[in-house]
Amino acid sequence: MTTRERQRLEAAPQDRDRLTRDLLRPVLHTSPRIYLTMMALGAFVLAGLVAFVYQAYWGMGVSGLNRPVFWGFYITNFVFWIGISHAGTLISAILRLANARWRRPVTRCAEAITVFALVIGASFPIIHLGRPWLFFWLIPYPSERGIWPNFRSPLLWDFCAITTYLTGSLAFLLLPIIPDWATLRDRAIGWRKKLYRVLALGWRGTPREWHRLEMAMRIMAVVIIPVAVSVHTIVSWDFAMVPVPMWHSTVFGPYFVAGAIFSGIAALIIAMALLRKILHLEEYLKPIHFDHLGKLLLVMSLLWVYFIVAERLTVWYGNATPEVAVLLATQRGKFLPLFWTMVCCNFLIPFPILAIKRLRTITGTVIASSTIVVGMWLERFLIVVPSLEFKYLPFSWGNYRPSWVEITITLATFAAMPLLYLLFVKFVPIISMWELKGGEHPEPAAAAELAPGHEASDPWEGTLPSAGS
Amino acid sequence: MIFLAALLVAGLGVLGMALVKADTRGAPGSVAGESTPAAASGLSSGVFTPAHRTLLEAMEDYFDYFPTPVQPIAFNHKIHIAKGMKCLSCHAGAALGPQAGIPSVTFCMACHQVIATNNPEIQKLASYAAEGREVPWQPVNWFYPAAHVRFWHAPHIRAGVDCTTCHGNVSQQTVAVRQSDLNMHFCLSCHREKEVSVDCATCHD
Amino acid sequence: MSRRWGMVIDLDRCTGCEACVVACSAENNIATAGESQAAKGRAIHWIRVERSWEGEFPNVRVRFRPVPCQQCDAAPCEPVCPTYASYHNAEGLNAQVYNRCIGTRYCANACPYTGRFFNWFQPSWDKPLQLQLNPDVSIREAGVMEKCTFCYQRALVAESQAEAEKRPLRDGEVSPACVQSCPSGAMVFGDLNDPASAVSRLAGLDRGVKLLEEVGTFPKITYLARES
Amino acid sequence: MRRRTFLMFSAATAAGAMWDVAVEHGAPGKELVRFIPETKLIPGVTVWRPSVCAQCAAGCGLSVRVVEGDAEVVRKGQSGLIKVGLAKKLEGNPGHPVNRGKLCARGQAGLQVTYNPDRLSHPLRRTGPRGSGQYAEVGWEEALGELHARLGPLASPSATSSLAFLTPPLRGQRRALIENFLSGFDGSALVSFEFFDDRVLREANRLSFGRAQLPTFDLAQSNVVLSFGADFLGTWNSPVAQSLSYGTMRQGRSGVRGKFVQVEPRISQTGASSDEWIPARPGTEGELALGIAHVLMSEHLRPAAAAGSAGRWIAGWSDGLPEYRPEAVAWKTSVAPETIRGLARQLATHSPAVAIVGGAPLAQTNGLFTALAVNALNALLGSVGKPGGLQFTPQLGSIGPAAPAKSKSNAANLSGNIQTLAQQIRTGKPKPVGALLIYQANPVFAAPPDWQVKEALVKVPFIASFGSFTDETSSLADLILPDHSYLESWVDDLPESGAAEAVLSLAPPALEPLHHTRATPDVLLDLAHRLGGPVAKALPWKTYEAMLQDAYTPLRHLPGSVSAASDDEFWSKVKDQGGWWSAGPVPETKPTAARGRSQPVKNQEPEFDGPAQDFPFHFLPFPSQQFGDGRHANLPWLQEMPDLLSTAMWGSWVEIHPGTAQRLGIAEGDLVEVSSPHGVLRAPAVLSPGIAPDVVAMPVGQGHERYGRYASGRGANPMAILGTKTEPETGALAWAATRVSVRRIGKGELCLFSVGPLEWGAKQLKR
Amino acid sequence: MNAIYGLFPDTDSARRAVKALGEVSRRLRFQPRQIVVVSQEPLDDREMGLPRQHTWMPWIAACGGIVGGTAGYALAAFTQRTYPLPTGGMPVVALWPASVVTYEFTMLGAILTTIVAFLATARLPRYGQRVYDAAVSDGMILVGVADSDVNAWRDLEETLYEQGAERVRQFSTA
Repeated sequence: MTTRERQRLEAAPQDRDRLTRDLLRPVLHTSPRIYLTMMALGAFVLAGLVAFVYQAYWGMGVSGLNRPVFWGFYITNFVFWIGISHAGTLISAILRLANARWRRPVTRCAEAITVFALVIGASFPIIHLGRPWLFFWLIPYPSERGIWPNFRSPLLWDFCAITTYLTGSLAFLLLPIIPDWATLRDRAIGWRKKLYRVLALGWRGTPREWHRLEMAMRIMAVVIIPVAVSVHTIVSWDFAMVPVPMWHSTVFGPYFVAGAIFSGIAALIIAMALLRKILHLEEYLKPIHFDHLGKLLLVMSLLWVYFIVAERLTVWYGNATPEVAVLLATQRGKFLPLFWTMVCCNFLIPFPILAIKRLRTITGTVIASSTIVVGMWLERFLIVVPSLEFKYLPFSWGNYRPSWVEITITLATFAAMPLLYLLFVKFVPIISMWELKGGEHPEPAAAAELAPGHEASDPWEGTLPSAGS
Repeated sequence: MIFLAALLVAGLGVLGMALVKADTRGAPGSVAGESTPAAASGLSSGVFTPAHRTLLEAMEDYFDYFPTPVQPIAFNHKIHIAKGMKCLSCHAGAALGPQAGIPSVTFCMACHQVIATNNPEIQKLASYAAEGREVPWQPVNWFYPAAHVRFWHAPHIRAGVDCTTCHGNVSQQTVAVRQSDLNMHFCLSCHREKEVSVDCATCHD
Repeated sequence: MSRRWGMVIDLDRCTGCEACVVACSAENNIATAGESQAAKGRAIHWIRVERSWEGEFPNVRVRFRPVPCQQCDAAPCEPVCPTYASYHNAEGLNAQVYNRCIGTRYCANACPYTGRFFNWFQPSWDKPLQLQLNPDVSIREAGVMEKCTFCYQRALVAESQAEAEKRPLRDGEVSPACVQSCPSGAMVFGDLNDPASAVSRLAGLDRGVKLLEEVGTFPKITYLARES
Repeated sequence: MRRRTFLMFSAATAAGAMWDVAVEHGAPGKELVRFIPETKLIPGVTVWRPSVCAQCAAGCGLSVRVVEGDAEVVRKGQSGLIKVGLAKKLEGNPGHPVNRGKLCARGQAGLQVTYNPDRLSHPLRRTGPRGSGQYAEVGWEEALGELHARLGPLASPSATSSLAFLTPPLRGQRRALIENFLSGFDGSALVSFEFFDDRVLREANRLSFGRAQLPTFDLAQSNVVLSFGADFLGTWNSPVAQSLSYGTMRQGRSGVRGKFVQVEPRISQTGASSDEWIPARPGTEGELALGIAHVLMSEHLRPAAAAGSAGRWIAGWSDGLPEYRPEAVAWKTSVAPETIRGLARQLATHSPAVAIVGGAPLAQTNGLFTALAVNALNALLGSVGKPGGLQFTPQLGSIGPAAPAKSKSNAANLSGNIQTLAQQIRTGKPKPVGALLIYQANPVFAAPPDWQVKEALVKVPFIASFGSFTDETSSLADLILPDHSYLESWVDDLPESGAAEAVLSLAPPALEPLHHTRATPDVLLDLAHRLGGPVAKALPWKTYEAMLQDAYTPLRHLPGSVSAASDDEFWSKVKDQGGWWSAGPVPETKPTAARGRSQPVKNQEPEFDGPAQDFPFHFLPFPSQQFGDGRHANLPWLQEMPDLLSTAMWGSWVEIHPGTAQRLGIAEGDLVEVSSPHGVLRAPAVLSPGIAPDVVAMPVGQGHERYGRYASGRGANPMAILGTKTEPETGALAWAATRVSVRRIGKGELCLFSVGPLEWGAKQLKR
Repeated sequence: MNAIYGLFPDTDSARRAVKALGEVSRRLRFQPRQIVVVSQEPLDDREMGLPRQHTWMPWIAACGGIVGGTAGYALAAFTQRTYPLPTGGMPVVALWPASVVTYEFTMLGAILTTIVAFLATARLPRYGQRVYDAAVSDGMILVGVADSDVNAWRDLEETLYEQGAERVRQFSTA
């Protein structure tokens, strides 16, 4: 306990209450607007479900897929959403390990994105199955036939990796919520009280519980980072493991991971901006958060450019006919508009916004993030589709145009994300209350940071509502 | 608020479109010749698991359930075998080809013109023959089409596999019933024991 | 030693008549897709005759090659299947077990020859066209991949026949429908493990090339190059 | 672990969602009645039965794979299931000398003729106006009664109007039967119609070689093959036999690989296999042949006399063809003189060499000249009747019943073509046509519009059709008496070419009839019996089988593929073998002596229909790889078989040279309008590098108005814009002599199997 | 179970209370480990004067990882051996592809054991009644003594109020 903290706690007990009140307000009170939004989003999601049932009923032919473009929107969405899922866990884990204290209001936001994006993303391989009701054949389970899934298939790696990542992310999200649920248990009434009583698992807040929780979180943070890296690497290997022009590439692993973090941060910024606006959390999600994340985004944007150059330059010089066919089709051929839109969205537009400090405002970063989300979706599309359209034998080249089914399902997932998020916000305080309250004990190294001489440069500065405001 | 209303309208619009699109049957299932819906052929319909005729059948298949057939005539295997007939006397195809086959009503009538003509079951048989109709025997052992099983009797008979191995001791049965779960485990365990092909493509294709 | 089925296609003999294409459809119960589906690239032809133009008028040449599944020894389609629906059997075939297939279509992407086909809808035949269906070949339902099997059912029938007659299988006794029908005799089928078989002899000719050899799939189909 | 213990929950959820489709199964009451099978097969075991392919005129032997299966049939007015032998696959009869176990795509698709969903299953009587397609089912007795009532008056000696029988060119006993049938009708006409007939070539062969017959090519031993427009590997003559020997020519002999040069303005499927493609100007192929002959003679590679009688018909032959110096020929044909010289030298030095002519070059106004020129070239090369050259399949001579000696009135019987029939219907001379019987021919679809075939046919008081399908012609019929399919019938054929020995293709029905149809020969025999009088006398047989047996058992005494001690044994062996083929000399039909012409043929410039300034392009309809002349357009396998060169499916297209297309602003897939002086059609464009810039080509076969669900209303019919120019000496339609103009209409729909670039090595990727 | 506790508004008073309770423990005949501290946010054990917490969780997680990895490899390898299907001419059990599955299962093992270890060592979930006051969620710090002699409660209450407790409550289960 430092003097400063003590002063804060002693000087403004009413602020502590206010913080809890502020953060619990979205959970305990819901305006009609929120219901309206949920209904709107729900309509999209329902449309997606209708489309999926329709597709399962009639066959994959209702999509725009064909030979040779056997993968299209669905796998694009799969890669995109799995990429988005790298927002949270990875960011918050790194920041947690690095003990960057400004992360505290951001972590849960980000982790929730991870879990929901992962659930949405993982549903796409099933949506895209020719016989989706048999998806469980991917799972190794004993059967009288004595047959097993093929552990050599990257799809099974996907299954293992996503299962692991989802388990880890859920734990990473849910464990720190337990104390907050305990708080809610004490505040809520009626059925919610019963619900939170169950969810809080009987949490009290003894030193033992706090210690174990922190230890668990520290271990999880160590474990989740390599898992997250492996997840998107394995997603990239879905492509890189097969001899398809421009897919069969060693750069795909890091390329996908970088892209995933890139799009993940962008999604996080958008989510934060929306939460800030909708839930009136202006005092908790401050410009400095957007500034920090904006800097990270800038780094990732540069990394993305680095990878796309690395990928395309080697193909250009390699000059293997099938690969060059894909390269030219994307850059000069039928995919030209999409390709250059992608470059604009991922680099040409966000780079100046993020690089110039004056533009790196909340609005600025949100604009940059929006273009990046679009750009990264296009990037996934341009990885999946052109390579399939232009495979080795030119006689069998093809065309792909999505049908209403794929578009509806895609829209549905883009609606499902905010819908799930809204529901989540209605059950869980989106900013970790106990963490924000600053009770976390500084590590010895971090303690120095908090010495009086460091106060001015403390990134934590200004992230709490100050007493007078 | 306007934005929200617009979002709601858009969402409902997409939902409506999906419902309307999903309701226009026929178009996607239509295959050869644009005017012919899939349902026109006896082989297909737009069912959930199209390999099965109905969803019920799909579920029965999934849970290894084979309904016990009701035979039009209570054919008594026991009596026939007791009289010295062999399986192949009637199911001659088993030794020659893929299917064992069920003899035609004319085959039955070759004997039953004179034998046991008072038996009400035999009278049923005679009336089928008189009408020029085949007895609508119901299959007892079969594979669902979704299993994509290619089973040939003849190689098994040649290899000396006894009929009872799969069909049970029919000599003690009256109306034949399914004796074993003729599932992949059943086939494989025997194939493994006899060290014959366990290659998938031998039976599935 | 087990058999290793292989094929030789002599491009100098091939006339592009596409008898193989119809023979394959007839033998293997391949449903017609109809115009609108065919226009979307969903027509199924387990064997196709690729053509390419060379040169400018009037010095124009046409080349074609029939392309069925190449039945690769190191087939990219096999390891990627999560359910082993696509696998390699002892006779060297890339077999497809339809009832094990869940329709990821991963194998189809992995195949550099685009030799795999998907059932986008439930196949159907206008009555009474279903009477033509080959009872030895199953009908693939919607959501399942399918591909050339080298007419394995014919090999099984022939093997069963030979076994019943207690004699070894003769070279040339087994042939897929495409090979059987080929009017100009451009296709030869047989056991590559039998050095005396016609297919082994022809596969060893100097004219022999493999399609997309650089991909490293080790196809079991050898093309004999056209000599002009 | 048992599967049924697994995931019960998810299945239950799915069941809830889809409950409406679940119905009780295995309920006996809902199943169709099963009839007692009429034949016995071992279930699941294949039986191979011989048959004869009727898909084109080649007469290949078939081997039909028959396996027991359930068919839905009607017996005694009740529909039910019956176990019958079902055809599962058509393969070539391995013993048959024409196709030796092989079969082309169209032949294999013949399975879908039998099982076609649009096949007529009952006799039909017209209920609506003519051509409306409104019919009602009638019983066979009623239908035959009506036919009898209609034909009876015509059979009487005092009949004032005549009977016409419209068929495709027929051979064997079917022809004999119909001729004998018609002999009982005064002034009756057997009109045979086929769009791609080879009348010109037969006439030329009659003149040159004394054989009015299509030749057989011994390509297997040829070293150089020069083909003038003949699609001999695709659709012309006996394509399977020719492909067989072509394969041997290329790679079947050790150390020798035959060379193949194709002369045609558009690369056909055959041209695609050639080593060299020579796009000579349409109608100048004969001059090119004579140019080559000139070089052969002038360079003393061959003596002029070597051509023998074939050279006699070419003006200036004995003088060494001075008008046909390569330079002069080059100017006309646009083939370089060096090419002509080179070809001549190759032909001369690499003997045996053979020249083939067929198809479009003969469908010009100078077709006969072209055919005679190529015949003379062949003769000059010494390739007639020699190994590696051109031969004639021996034709079985006087077997079967000859038509009864023609009575006085019968002398007026017409054996005509469709134009004369139309003329006769219109003018009523020499006798009005009182009734028309149609058997398989479809001139309404295939004849050029100016012949006014449909307009004429509707004037006939009574039309009966024996076709299995309603097509453009048979839909005019008042009565339809559907035939069995050829797999369900007794079939016989005497192939005109494709084998070195005399061949009789013959087979009993391979299948039991699926529908309530009757074999047309049996119907005619029945009808003859009912009509009585001379008709009955000319056709004393009860069944067609008996007629065939009577006709063909005498072959037992000839050296052939069947040795038998008795007629019955012979007959059963022939049936098992799917025919009979000679193993030695047979008494042939007397070679028709060259008569009716004494003057050599001068070179005539080809004439084209339509002025060149308004219609700048030669229009080349070509028999399509899928549908031949269009009769197979109702077979879905063929509709979905990609065209080799364009990869188009399920439609027709117009082939244009890319340069021409660019000039006209036409892109691939654009809808273009092709206009001739006789009509206009629209079809999507295919840019093909293998076509001369001044030629547009179009496949024949699509554009049916009424031909079942797969063909109707699909694509465009190029015949609908053809002019009526004919080859003057034979009267054959010069179907390649129409000129057209082309313009772009807009975007079109084209169903292509390959949308990739035309060249495999292409790096040009812009779309 | 019964207890007496005080609610403290800040950590300082709570710490003083813990210290004071420690001092009076012998006199009032209860063990120092009976002292209960409940807070809405983590407190530093040392500053609070509580015994230093120690846990084997990282090692348990590591063991879990090893077990998971072994299981993963076993699953990939042994299950393929039981029904060997040669694909693409490659070995039935190959190292590289198996390594991916092994890796993922290692991580899954570590994650699952961490979760289990956390719940086990933090003794969660436990829904039975324990010393707690809803005021904790308002930021109060609860310091009390569980299962102490009821006779000492008056003294304890005094001690707690002395150290600055806002309120002192008694807690007992029926």
